[in-house]
Amino acid sequence: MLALDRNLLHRFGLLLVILGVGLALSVATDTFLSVANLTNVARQISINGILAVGVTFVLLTAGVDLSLGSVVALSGVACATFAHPGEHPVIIPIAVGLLTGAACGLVNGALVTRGGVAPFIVTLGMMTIARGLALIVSGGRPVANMSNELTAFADDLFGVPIPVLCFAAVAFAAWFFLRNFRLGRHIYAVGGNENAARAAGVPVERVKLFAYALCGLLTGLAGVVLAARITTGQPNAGQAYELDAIAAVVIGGTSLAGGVGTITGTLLGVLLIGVINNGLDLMGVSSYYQAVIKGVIIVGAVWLDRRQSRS
Amino acid sequence: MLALDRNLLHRFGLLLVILGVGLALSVATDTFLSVANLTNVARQISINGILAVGVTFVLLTAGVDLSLGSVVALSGVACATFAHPGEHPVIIPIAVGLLTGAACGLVNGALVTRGGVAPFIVTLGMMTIARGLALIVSGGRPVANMSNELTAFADDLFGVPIPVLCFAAVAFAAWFFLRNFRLGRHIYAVGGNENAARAAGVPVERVKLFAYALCGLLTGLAGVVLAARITTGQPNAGQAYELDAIAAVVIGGTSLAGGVGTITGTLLGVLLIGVINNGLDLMGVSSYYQAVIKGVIIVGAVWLDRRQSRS
Amino acid sequence: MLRALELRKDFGGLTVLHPTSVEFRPGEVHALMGENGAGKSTLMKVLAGLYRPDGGHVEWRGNKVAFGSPHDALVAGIAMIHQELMPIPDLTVAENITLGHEPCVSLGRIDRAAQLRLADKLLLELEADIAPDRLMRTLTVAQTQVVEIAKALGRQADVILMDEPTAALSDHEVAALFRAIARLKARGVAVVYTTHKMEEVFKLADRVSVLRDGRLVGSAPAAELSPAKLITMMVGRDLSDVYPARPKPSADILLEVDGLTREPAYREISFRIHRGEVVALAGLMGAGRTEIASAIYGLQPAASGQIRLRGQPISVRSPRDALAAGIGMVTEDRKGLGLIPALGVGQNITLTALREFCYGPMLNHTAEVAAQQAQMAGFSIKASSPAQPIGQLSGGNQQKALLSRCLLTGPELIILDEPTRGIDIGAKAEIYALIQRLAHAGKAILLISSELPEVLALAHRIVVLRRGSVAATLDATQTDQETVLRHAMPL
Amino acid sequence: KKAETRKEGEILIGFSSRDLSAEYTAKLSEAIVDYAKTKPGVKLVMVDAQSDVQKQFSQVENFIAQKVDAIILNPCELEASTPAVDRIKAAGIPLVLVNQVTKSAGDSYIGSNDFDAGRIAVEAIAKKLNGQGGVLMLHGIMGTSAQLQREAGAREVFAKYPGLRLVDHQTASWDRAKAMALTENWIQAHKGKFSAIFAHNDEMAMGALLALERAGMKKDVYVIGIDAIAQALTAVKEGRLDATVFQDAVGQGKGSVDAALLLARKQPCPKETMIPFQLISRENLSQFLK
Ligand SMILES: Nc1ncnc2c1ncn2[C@@H]1O[C@H](COP(=O)(O)OP(=O)(O)OP(=O)(O)O)[C@@H](O)[C@H]1O
Ligand SMILES: Nc1ncnc2c1ncn2[C@@H]1O[C@H](COP(=O)(O)OP(=O)(O)OP(=O)(O)O)[C@@H](O)[C@H]1O
Ligand SMILES: [Mg+2]
Ligand SMILES: [Mg+2]
Repeated sequence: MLALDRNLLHRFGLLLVILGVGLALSVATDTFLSVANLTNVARQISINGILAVGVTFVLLTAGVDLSLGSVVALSGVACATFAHPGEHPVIIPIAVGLLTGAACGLVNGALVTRGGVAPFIVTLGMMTIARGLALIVSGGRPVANMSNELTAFADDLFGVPIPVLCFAAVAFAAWFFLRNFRLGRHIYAVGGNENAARAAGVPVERVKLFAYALCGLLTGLAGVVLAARITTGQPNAGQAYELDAIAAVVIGGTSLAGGVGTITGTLLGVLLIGVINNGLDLMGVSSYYQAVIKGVIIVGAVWLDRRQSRS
Repeated sequence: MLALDRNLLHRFGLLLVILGVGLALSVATDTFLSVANLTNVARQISINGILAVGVTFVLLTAGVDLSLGSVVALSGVACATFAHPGEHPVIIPIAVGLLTGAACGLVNGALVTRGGVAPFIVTLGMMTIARGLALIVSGGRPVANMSNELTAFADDLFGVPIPVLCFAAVAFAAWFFLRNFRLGRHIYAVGGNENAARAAGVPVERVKLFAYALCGLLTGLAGVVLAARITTGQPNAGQAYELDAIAAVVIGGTSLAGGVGTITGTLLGVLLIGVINNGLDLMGVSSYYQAVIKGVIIVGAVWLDRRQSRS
Repeated sequence: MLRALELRKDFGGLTVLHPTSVEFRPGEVHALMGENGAGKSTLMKVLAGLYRPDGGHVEWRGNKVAFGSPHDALVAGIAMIHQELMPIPDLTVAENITLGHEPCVSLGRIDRAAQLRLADKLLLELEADIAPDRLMRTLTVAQTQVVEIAKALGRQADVILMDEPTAALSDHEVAALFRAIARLKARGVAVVYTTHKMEEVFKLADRVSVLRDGRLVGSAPAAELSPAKLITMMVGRDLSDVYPARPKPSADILLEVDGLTREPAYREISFRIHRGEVVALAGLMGAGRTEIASAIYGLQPAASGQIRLRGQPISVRSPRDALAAGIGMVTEDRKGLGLIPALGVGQNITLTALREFCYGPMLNHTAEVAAQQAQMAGFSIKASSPAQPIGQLSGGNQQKALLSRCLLTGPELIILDEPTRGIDIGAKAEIYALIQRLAHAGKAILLISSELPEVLALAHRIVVLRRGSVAATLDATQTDQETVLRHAMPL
Repeated sequence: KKAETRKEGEILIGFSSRDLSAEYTAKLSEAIVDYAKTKPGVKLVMVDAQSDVQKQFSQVENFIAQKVDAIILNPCELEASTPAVDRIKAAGIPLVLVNQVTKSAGDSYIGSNDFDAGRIAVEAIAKKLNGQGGVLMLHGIMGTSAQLQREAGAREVFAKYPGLRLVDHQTASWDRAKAMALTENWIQAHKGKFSAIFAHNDEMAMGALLALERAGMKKDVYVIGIDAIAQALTAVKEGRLDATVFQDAVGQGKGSVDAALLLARKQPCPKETMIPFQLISRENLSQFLK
């Protein structure tokens, strides 16, 4: 409880920016504050949100995962391949998608820990490998004809989109896990000072492997959700998704040097990016200026946040 | 001299991989070892090479620059805008291109040092801002009709392509500077242990500012070279160039944590990527498999390199 | 020459240094004394321009100055040796020493020859045998400390602030440093010196100022003080009997080390430790003490040789193995191998023994916090709360937290590598008592310390190392400093 | 066996594709490769420029170094790919451009005009709406030739029908998921103010379609894309998507291989073969489904 409060206070600047942007949008447009639109925002951030939560684990261990986008595509394609109507029960394509992601994460983790190769290189390699595999598996064409059971994964449940429920569940579980599990504490320790953690008896390699594998699993989930949403396994989907996800995490106060950061922060980062994207579209800002404004708001938000948390 | 030898020995594994790949290609194809093809390889790596040398400075200070690709586009557009035949002497568009890059770098550096915002966020912001500006300045259309004086910048001089000469000059200057100049050593110090450098009276902020500005300047140069090569300022050029450049640097042994790395290593990294790209095309490997193979070779090369340098 | 006038420093609303005024004169060694967390380092960092004061100001040669950065202070002529070691790991020793004032040929081009010469000269002055072209990361902690000293001496400053410069040094280097300080004094340099080693104060200092809880308790010429009086000023009470009596070891052998070898660091190392016994490894800097301890703890396994615990051969490939076997260690490299700086003090303390405060894989926060508070109270660790990041604590308090982390797992063999480094005299006494209590409870203790008096007073037996080989095994109660040193010196 | 070692008399053709991860280009490239396989004594090497002008330029240089007999180029850009074309011509190698022109002409051009595609699509919208109503436009990646020309074609038609209003336009970078999110946002911002969506490709049209369906608004909005990818055709068949603009990948592919062979054998070859875009809707769909 204490830690949560401290954290919200810590990220107060960011919260302020989000509220400010939200307020400006409510004034500038009639639609921003409508239930329908806020549901939209929630729906749109859910994929980036799931990825961001996953990559938070990796960043906390002072690693990085650049393969998110490609693995989203690969998992989506893998899932779609098994999702043709009447072929398998719906659990099969979902499991295939999740396991594909987890397998990629596991390979990343193994290369980082056993191979001793820098995470940047490993996951950059995985980025091109997974993209290549997605294209090979699908023959370069979208894998269509998915069963309704699977695409229903993107529908609403009691008025809330299922992707949003997934995201919420994932975020809550991750938050709970990092706070209350021994392994969660170990993740912070490994990222904070790997050698010291090892000397203190933390199984550093296993902890890192876990972080990459979990990130992969969640990336697989994002792939399945995306495939359900766009009703195809798209081999060229997810371009540059890793940048948005990592940006959200870093905006939320997680250090790329590892050991510092929270899921609450990540959620705020995801929210900021989502609100900007939605708001600029609602305002009808031209694409060219959208890019400029988005960049300025993100840098500005982080600048304000850091200024406030320093004082 | 000693440091050079030590470094080459250090990167021996990498050199071996490059030679191995080269040998395999010479056997598998008739053309790889031809003068024409090797000139091609040199020409093709020169833009990535200039970028990689520039970003080496930033990575050495434990920073990062994700805006390379967008700034290449912006500088190219800016350069092309002033390069219509008969309007200005050729030095003007070149200067405009270089200064545009340097200005972007300076803004990055200022936000990192004065603003205290993480380099990842600052340069991610610059990535979208510069792209937006490139589109705004050009109206979203390629800026064509460039003078022959400027496009001659991509021609040959005594049989060697000018971009290659530029790259060689830049690499040599950077190598000499990092080894022999005070500021060069300070860059290592800042990246190695920022607090220690500050305590020893190193003007940490100025050093970082310099690194970002220099990286920006070289990015501007890459933009000018690219514009000359493709005879247009292309607002959507340079997509993901930052990844290839950073990958080359990291393959070459520079640590993303800062303080460790050399220009020699960067050159080897650039060479490896260039040879792979050229070779896979020569062999006619299908592009889907190219992605997979490229990823495997890069990770494998770094793995071998680290294994060898550890033992 | 240099005066602090009503200097005050706050950290997050907490006043760490209350308005304090002190004066430092040329040609004088001014010792700054106080318990851990008293504010000594903070005061020095303000003087060196690393922190900006929140009140008061610094007066330099009669003028009010406000240093914006260490650079300004260095330009003015104030250099500092930091308590926290600050190597740039991938630069050479010479580059580290000349950092920030590299000799240049022209246009900022470095004169390498002059750089090496300068480094060589400074290292020679400190009688240290370190090649200036070695990479900093290959140095031991003690060698790193020597380089830090050389770095400050090379500045030709008029004031040198030395924050526990000898914490990681053994006698030989300490003596060299003292000779260097004498030369500085003769040149009219003002030296401000912080240490927790009592005897150094009386050997060196002309004046002593004592801080307690961020307040200046008093300032007096060293000649007017006695150790007892000084301790009372620092601690606020008497401290008799620093060294408690040694309990008698049992006949039970706990640890046997047989023929441990890892060239070139050490070879054919054999010794044994009984339950209830304190065995010390003694030797000069770089003799291989840390490396042997690291081998037993699994940080850097030996190439050959056997380790037997309770008569059973054990294979220790990692600290996890060692911990599982009942071996705990407090490492010498506090920053590199000890602290997780961003985690709270409490979480640092419970890190190794975390399993004890869990239901299955889940943490029991109540039990954990209770244990954290108990440990912090037991070791009198000064922090605003268990959640305060350990990186913000004073050096001594960090050390205590790490000691507490090690003991919380209840190891039977405890390896202590320089456990009292940077610890104040009061806390030292507590740690000495603790060591003997642990021995009394039947634990075996392997102690490494560069302070020979400590070794002689605490250990039952001393294994003296010389360049990676056992030179002698001495009965601590029957020997003296000279004998130990004679065995430790290279022939 | 050496990759590009050829038998006596074998004709070696180099083909640089713009981007094999884009569905239409992949289809075109496949048609070229498959058709070349049916020709005896012909070897075709395909490379992928991944939408990068500079990479494509390098590949062209590689082909020149390999001394191929003819090059089929599917240029990335109108302006920026021109130097690559000039380089090929300077080397004296026969050149066929496919699907995209450059400032300098090749020896033969096989393709269609993207300008027409935009025009045809918006004409269809104008016809459907009787020249009255709001339209939303989804752009491809800004600054690419296809985006620029498809937009220009569309704008020409907008100028012709004053009653046809462009309510909003925005890039979704050829990407289905992005188009879907953008359309969701537009449904909020411009509810009731638009009755047609024109997407620069079918991927984005499918995204817009999904968003409209999810919002229960499809019946009020006419959606049209370009390319006639498989899924779009199915969607037209199912009555979900209203129309798409057909670009004949197989026709372009065959045409370009034939042209390359003619040129390589120094036989006369038409300077330009236009394979026009055609509108596909439910009415004429059967012609295009095999
Ligand atoms: N950056 C910081 N943030 C918060 N508190 C700090 C910070 N630096 C120091 N402190 C606090 O200031 C107090 C004084 O610390 P200081 O390092 O000056 O002690 P010291 O006298 O040098 O002790 P030691 O003998 O252990 O080195 C300590 O209680 C410490 O926790
Ligand atoms: N990282 C390293 N690289 C190369 N040599 C090393 C390294 N660490 C230690 N050594 C060498 O190993 C030997 C033993 O060092 P060790 O740290 O065990 O000494 P020590 O007796 O603990 O001394 P101290 O801790 O006082 O420096 C020394 O000769 C030292 O120079
Ligand atoms: Mg201190
Ligand atoms: Mg030691």
